[in-house]
Amino acid sequence: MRIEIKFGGFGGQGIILMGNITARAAAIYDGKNAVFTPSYGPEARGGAASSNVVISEEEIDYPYVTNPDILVVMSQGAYEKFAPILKDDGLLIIDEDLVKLKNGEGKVAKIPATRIAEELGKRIVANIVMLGFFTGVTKLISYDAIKKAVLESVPARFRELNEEALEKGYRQGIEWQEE
Amino acid sequence: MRIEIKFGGFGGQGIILMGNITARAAAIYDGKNAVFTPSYGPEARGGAASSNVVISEEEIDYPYVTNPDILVVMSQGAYEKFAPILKDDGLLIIDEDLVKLKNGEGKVAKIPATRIAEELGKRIVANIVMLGFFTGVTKLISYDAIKKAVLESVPARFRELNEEALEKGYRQGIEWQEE
Amino acid sequence: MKKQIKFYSGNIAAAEGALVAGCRFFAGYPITPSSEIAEHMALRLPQVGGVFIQMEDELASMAAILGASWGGAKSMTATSGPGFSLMQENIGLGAMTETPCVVINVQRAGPSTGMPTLVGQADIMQARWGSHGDYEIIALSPFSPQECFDLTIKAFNLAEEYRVPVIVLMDESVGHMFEKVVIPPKDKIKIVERKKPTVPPEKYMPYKAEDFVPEMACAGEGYNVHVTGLTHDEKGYPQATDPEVQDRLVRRLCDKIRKNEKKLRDIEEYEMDDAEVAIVSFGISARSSKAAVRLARQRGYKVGLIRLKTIWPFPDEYFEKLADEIKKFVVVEINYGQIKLEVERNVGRDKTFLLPKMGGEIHKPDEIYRKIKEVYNGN
Amino acid sequence: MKKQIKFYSGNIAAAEGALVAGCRFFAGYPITPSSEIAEHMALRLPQVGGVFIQMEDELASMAAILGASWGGAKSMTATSGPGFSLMQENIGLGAMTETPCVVINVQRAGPSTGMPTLVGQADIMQARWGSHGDYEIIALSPFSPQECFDLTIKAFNLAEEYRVPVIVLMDESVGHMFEKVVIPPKDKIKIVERKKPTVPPEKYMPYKAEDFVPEMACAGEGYNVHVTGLTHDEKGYPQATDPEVQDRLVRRLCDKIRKNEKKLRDIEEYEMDDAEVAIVSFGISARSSKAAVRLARQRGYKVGLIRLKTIWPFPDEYFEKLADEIKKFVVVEINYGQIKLEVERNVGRDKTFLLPKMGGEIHKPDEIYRKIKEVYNGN
Amino acid sequence: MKNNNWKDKMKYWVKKELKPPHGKVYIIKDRCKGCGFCIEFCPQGVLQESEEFNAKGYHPPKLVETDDKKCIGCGFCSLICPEFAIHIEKEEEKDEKTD
Amino acid sequence: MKNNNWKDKMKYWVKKELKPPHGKVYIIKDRCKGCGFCIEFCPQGVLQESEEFNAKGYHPPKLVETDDKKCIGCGFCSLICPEFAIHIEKEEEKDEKTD
Amino acid sequence: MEIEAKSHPLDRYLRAERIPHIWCPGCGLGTVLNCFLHALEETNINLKNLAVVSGIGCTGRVAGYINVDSYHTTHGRAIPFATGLKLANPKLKVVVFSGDGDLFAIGGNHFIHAARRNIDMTVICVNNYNYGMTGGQLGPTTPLEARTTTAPYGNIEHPFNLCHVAAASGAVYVARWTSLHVRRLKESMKEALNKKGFSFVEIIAPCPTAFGRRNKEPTGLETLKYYKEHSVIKHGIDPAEADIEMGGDIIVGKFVDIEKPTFDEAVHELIKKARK
Amino acid sequence: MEIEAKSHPLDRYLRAERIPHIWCPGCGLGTVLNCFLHALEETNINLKNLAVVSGIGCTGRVAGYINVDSYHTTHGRAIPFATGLKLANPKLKVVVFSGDGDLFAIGGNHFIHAARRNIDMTVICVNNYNYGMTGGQLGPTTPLEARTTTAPYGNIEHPFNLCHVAAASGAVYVARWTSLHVRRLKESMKEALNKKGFSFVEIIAPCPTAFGRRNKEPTGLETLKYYKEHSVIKHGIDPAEADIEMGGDIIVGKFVDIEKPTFDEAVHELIKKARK
Ligand SMILES: Cc1ncc(C[n+]2csc(CCOP(=O)(O)OP(=O)(O)O)c2C)c(N)n1
Ligand SMILES: Cc1ncc(C[n+]2csc(CCOP(=O)(O)OP(=O)(O)O)c2C)c(N)n1
Ligand code: SF4
Ligand code: SF4
Ligand code: SF4
Ligand code: SF4
Ligand code: SF4
Ligand code: SF4
Ligand SMILES: [Mg+2]
Ligand SMILES: [Mg+2]
Repeated sequence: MRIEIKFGGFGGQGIILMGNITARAAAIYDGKNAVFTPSYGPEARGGAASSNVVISEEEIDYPYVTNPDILVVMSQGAYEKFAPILKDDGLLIIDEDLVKLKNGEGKVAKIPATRIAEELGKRIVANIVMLGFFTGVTKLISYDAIKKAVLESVPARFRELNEEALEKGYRQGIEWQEE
Repeated sequence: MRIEIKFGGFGGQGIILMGNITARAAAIYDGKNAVFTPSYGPEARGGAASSNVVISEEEIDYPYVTNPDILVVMSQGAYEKFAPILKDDGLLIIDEDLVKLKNGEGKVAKIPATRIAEELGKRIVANIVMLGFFTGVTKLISYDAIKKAVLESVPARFRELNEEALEKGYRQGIEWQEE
Repeated sequence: MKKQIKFYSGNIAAAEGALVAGCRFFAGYPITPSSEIAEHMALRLPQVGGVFIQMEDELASMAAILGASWGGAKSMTATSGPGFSLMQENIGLGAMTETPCVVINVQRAGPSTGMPTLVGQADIMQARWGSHGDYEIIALSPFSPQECFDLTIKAFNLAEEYRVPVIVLMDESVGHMFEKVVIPPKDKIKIVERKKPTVPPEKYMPYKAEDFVPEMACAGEGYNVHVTGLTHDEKGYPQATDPEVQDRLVRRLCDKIRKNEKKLRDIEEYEMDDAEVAIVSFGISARSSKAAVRLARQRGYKVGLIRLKTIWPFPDEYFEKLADEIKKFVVVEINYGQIKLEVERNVGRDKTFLLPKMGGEIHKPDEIYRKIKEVYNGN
Repeated sequence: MKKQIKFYSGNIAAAEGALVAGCRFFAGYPITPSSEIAEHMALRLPQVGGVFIQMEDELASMAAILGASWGGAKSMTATSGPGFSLMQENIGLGAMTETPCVVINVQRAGPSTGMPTLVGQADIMQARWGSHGDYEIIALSPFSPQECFDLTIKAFNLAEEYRVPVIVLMDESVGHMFEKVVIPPKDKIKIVERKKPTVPPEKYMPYKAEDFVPEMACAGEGYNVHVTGLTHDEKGYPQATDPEVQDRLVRRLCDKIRKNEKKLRDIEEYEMDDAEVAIVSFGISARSSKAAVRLARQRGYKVGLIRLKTIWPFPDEYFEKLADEIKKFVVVEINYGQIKLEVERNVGRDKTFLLPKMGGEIHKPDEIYRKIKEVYNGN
Repeated sequence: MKNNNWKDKMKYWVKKELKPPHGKVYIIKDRCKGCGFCIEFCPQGVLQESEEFNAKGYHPPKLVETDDKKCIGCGFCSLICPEFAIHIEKEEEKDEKTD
Repeated sequence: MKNNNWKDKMKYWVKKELKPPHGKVYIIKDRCKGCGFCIEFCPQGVLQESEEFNAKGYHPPKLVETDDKKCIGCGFCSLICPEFAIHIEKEEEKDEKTD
Repeated sequence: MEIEAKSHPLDRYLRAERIPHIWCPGCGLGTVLNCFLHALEETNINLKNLAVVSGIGCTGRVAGYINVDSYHTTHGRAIPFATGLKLANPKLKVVVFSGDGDLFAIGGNHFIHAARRNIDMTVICVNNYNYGMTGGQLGPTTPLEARTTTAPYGNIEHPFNLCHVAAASGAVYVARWTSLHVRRLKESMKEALNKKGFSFVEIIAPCPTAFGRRNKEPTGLETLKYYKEHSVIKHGIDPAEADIEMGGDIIVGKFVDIEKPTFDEAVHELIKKARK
Repeated sequence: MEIEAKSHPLDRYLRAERIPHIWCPGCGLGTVLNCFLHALEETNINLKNLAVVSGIGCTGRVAGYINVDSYHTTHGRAIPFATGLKLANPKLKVVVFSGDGDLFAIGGNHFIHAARRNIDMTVICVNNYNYGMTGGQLGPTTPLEARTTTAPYGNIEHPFNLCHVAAASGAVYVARWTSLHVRRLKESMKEALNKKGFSFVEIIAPCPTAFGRRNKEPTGLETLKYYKEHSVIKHGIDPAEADIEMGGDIIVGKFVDIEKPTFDEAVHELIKKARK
């Protein structure tokens, strides 16, 4: 089955990296087919950022995300921009401190990813916390795979921190699942 | 009838101007159709020069000279290069001091144009002497027409000299004709 | 005022035509065999109050004539193959920003430096496709000094009417050949001026077009126009991430030429009334072709000549219709088959024959006549 | 050594392909959406002993890779539309002097600056006709990061084999998309090296070719070669006023590609066995097209896909033959009809349908499917 | 008209003043991108980052004290702000909003 | 070999000589385009225009006197000739044609 | 208390509907534009006759924000475009506003030739040491050893000293400031605008997003602090002595201010003669 | 008696079958080529490793006459072509031989950038004040007031001072001679050939056909006489002071001779580092 995932937030949050890691984990370590496409504005200046991942057991022809099955947002702007294209029965994942839900959504999973990251001492690993959460919640990707993909994306000296961030997020994801 | 004329010599003799004047005289002052095409080498550096004129009462389609009816040459090089393409019954006009004929030619008209020009005090009007001669010999163009065309091509202060040169040549041409 | 008769080369005639059309700015860079145009403009423009500037290269020349056009002047440049290649990016900018201007390409034999002083006709496709992206230009091809004069005037008129770069595709032979040129009295020459906005600045939409072509406000006229090579909306502002804006813009840019093909069509038909075989040609090649048709007619061949004066937009419809009447088409051109591809597209490959020349010389009427015979007799 | 699996964008994959093919010189100028290629080469080339240089513009980049090729290196540049326009003159020099090199054009939406970060496929015709004069190049079009890797290697091989600039016509979508890329073991990858002269310098004729492609002696090898963009004889010397030399040279330059079309042909046929309607597409558009074919097949339409991997030389003969079997051709491309013109030339206008996009987005499979239905049902 | 007044004022600032003047600080909060230039380089240290977020998620500047007499109206903040988010009115002039 | 000899000679000329040397003048007549550079700038006035025409129609230079001892073999003519039409051999060296 | 405002006195010089601009937080470009608009305020230029021409780049977007006739051309070609504009319409005041890459990499030739000809225009170059728009590649002004996306091992190319090149090419007015020197910059811009002939103002400005963050100045503020510590004003020195090095002082000031006949004057003189 | 000869000792450096060359009687190009070949004679460069690159123009034809690997490229692009050649094959000695128009009009940008980067090559520019090949148009070095086919009323553009531009761009060796200074020119060429980095030699030379005859020097000889009277040797002066004016003195000499790391060295250094 073809699964479409969209990540959204603003520049500096590492949104592009989230898409890249997710798709790489699926493709390289889980042996599925996966395509990642970053979203480019007129120029790569600050502002809104988003990235797209398609995962499938079959060949992926059309590579873009048009109606995401899963929408992961880390800013109010991204939420407002992309929520309308989320599939009717799609899953919304948000950083609960950064996004205020507007109208009755369907399935929603929340985590204070940025706050958790700050607690870990590095605000910039919020995206990794979120990736862990996403993995736990959706089970789309094996934990092993995402972990490998995360670790090879970060400089050696930040490996431990990132692993912790990922795990924290992942555990909350599992919990959410079990709820 | 279509008449093809080729002028040949070396750079600095005013060969290009001869073609231009001849064709202009025919076209503007004699009311015929005429095309003039200069001949360009790989670059416009010294060396051989030639120019081509086609005159006709009818429309002229193909503008180049391939088999001249009349060949006017002012250098040995030009003579050797172009004599082979002169029509079988074509007319050859030469500066007799500068061109040594090789094998039995057909119709030939000779004039010591450069010597005459030197006698007039300006070697560079040799081409105009030759044009006068050409006019007298061939009667292709009216004297009036060639005179107008010559005079509008030269700076005011050289008008008289050029008129004299033209006339000298022309008279010899008429004489040649009468012989 | 009455008509004058001059003895001009094609290059001089084109320059004089430009002056008559109202050209008051020329920026160029010398290149054989077009340099006489620049030289003549350097002499003549100041006499009529215009500006001549020799730029540092052809990129600059092309950019400068676009600037001058927005400064309110009718502007032009002239070049040959290598320079034409260098102009392509800014021809694209001209098409995108809808800047009226005229580019003369006196074609020599290529590719690359090739034969600088000798004839070629191999920049035909480049004139249409040389810049990146989808766009359309107009290209005209004169076959005599007289037509160099006439079609250069027409080029300026079309540039203003359609707000598009117009290419005059001359060739070395036509450019360097001298012939009689009749200059009609001024009042007999049609001159087109660009459409100016009729609304006040607040209401003006620089890229909104009723009938394909928007009105044009130049610098200093108080309209505070923004002009960009980015995809832009009707206000002229960049909208470089909106595919709908792109769709509307690019379609209009192309369609303003494509949909007006019939109006832009300019074809001379010679002995076509009962023709079974048609020669298709243009520029200097059409002169040889005409001579060949005369020859062939004398010998009883039902042959005619279709001479393209407007090369782009290509008259697809015209050829499509003709395909029913004419048995065979022989394309005579000084290249390895360019217009031939266009003809083929319209009349079919089996009906299309090519008599190419790689450049450096023009066809002799004889060669064409032989080809006619061969094609006519069906082998 | 065994195969590796990487997760690369098309741009990175192309750069890695170049390195595997033996590219040891890259000169470029940044431009979206191709810059990652330059950036990756800047990082990687020094690691394999190659030279990266960022030049002052695209004119310089193109000239530099020609120079490097004569210096003995396999060389490459990468750009997008505006830069590609600027390279045209020196692509012509490359064709004329038969200099092996690779130019990647990651197409964005044009014309002019257009939409710098978004997809287009409108430089197809430019790739063939962008420089003045008659010449031929080879152009390949990958539709996935894997193919960016594979076809870049192939591009280098063809450049060396045919001594011609080879264009890799990517598009922004393929360039920026990340996907699995399999890097085969080294010994499984075919690498072609240029043919070197086998005779001593006195006997060497640098532009004499037995079989279309002459042997190539580079600088410092003792052959004292003269290389010129002027029309030249077999010795390599300028003969810029001899139409016969021109004829021989230009015919060979063109025919070495044209006459090898069949060898150069590279087409993927998908579901074509019993197809009545064929989609013709390439690059990213072919991915949407493939999805559409799947959709249509599920609903019983006998539709197939012809995906062009080699775009130039165009497979005329292939289409001409197919025209007897296939009822209708639908060309799906992100431009206003370019490959469509080529298809039309071969199969006829009545059989050719176009589903264009002006750029900034790719076709949705749905749209294509609707077009298939429409064409299939005959309106 | 208003704008012209403002223009005159600008010219006025350029002149050297004898007694320390005062300035009134205007801020267009939603334009601010939080670069901190105005805060860092105000010669009087008049400005500081506010806690509030603007629509873009940045903290626009605010006055350090509610008493804004410390601002000498030098206009530096107004000149350096990359976002046209801050401007000044001289106190001596009669109070007049610029918008 | 011959060429190498010639090369050695060139190097030798560059050195300052103590006693005035002599030079032998070689002219390739048909290469000359009659620019007159060698004639005008020969420090010894050794050369003059000949009356004869060469194949191209120019007058190549010749020595002023049949006695060519006036030439000091300075090599200036050989360096300035645009046509590679003139070159020099030093007299002291054993006479050896260069072609 | 600060007063909340909705608009800015300079808004009338801006295409206000296009604000906020695209530039990053901490980018120097907004400051430079701000100074330019202030300079316009304070000169007597009739805005109707002002035309701004830009090439492509972050700086190149300036043309799109100023509410006058403005032209956003192709990369590197702002100057020849502006040359045509000015020569076709001599009453225009023409300002070229563009980046170091646009004006001195791809556009370098046009710059030196326009300076040579002394075309009457003002060229304002924002030098942020790199190509901001395309994501931070090496540029002709990138200091030695600096890191960029295309110089991952550190830059090995000697950079241009733009003011020196301008002076050697023939510019009649040459000045350099940083984007911290807002007052002097504004004054310099006024001088340049009032100067007849080819005037050139270089502004060293932060590009935190593409350059700063790879070179230990991740915010514009840090870069401005660097300017504060390292700028040295030296009016009138030979610009040859104002090279810029990583970690070194930045010499700023007005280096050239001379008189020379302009091309524009000469050409209109010539026309007068030819028409007689 | 003069001795009639059939060949010339330098013939082995020439593609002798292509002599006579295309240049006009009295043209300075033959002299410059002659000096260059003499310079080659006197240096120890292995001809196998010498490559000569030209652009388009009369001067550009030089590449076609020297019997080494030689490249006649497109107009203006000799320098970037040579850059690729040199970087791909570091053992080559690369010489660019071209005209003032080719190197400084259309090719100006490449010149200043190669000088800036200090690419290891020798650039020899024959400055004949105009475009000879295309028939005598204005060039970037045409003196003010001179007449050319595109300046029929006299030139109004300030010319470049090529040596000044070269120095400002970063060249490590800069010298100027006329084609009359054959000995000094030859020595200068030798110095330039032996110099590591971007070296530049400008030669003022007559073009009687296209320039001289429109400017009262209808023969090369007359131009050479002018040089004789008006050349002033000033080694080591600031090239800024060596402007050229119609009818004025021509300042010649060696102006710059400095040391600076070359791009080539740096890039191969970098490769070594990266490979570790
Ligand atoms: C012909 C061409 N080549 C390359 C580009 C891509 N490009 C756009 S802006 C730019 C560089 C901008 O640098 P700079 O002028 O310094 O401006 P900045 O963004 O730093 O202000 C480049 C290379 C282009 N648009 N056109
Ligand atoms: C792109 C391009 N533009 C123009 C030309 C025409 N062209 C050939 S040589 C030349 C100028 C030569 O001048 P210069 O370099 O000074 O050489 P010279 O002939 O004076 O030695 C020009 C403009 C060309 N070949 N290519
Ligand atoms: S005007 Fe001057 S003192 Fe007042 S806040 Fe601004 S910078 Fe500070
Ligand atoms: S300078 Fe402007 S953008 Fe920066 S913090 Fe102050 S108000 Fe905000
Ligand atoms: S070598 Fe010297 S002295 Fe002898 S002829 Fe030549 S220039 Fe005169
Ligand atoms: S310098 Fe050479 S070409 Fe000139 S006159 Fe002397 S021998 Fe003849
Ligand atoms: S990338 Fe750099 S120059 Fe461009 S807007 Fe951002 S900070 Fe400014
Ligand atoms: S035109 Fe001038 S530069 Fe060219 S060969 Fe003749 S004299 Fe020399
Ligand atoms: Mg920059
Ligand atoms: Mg020159």
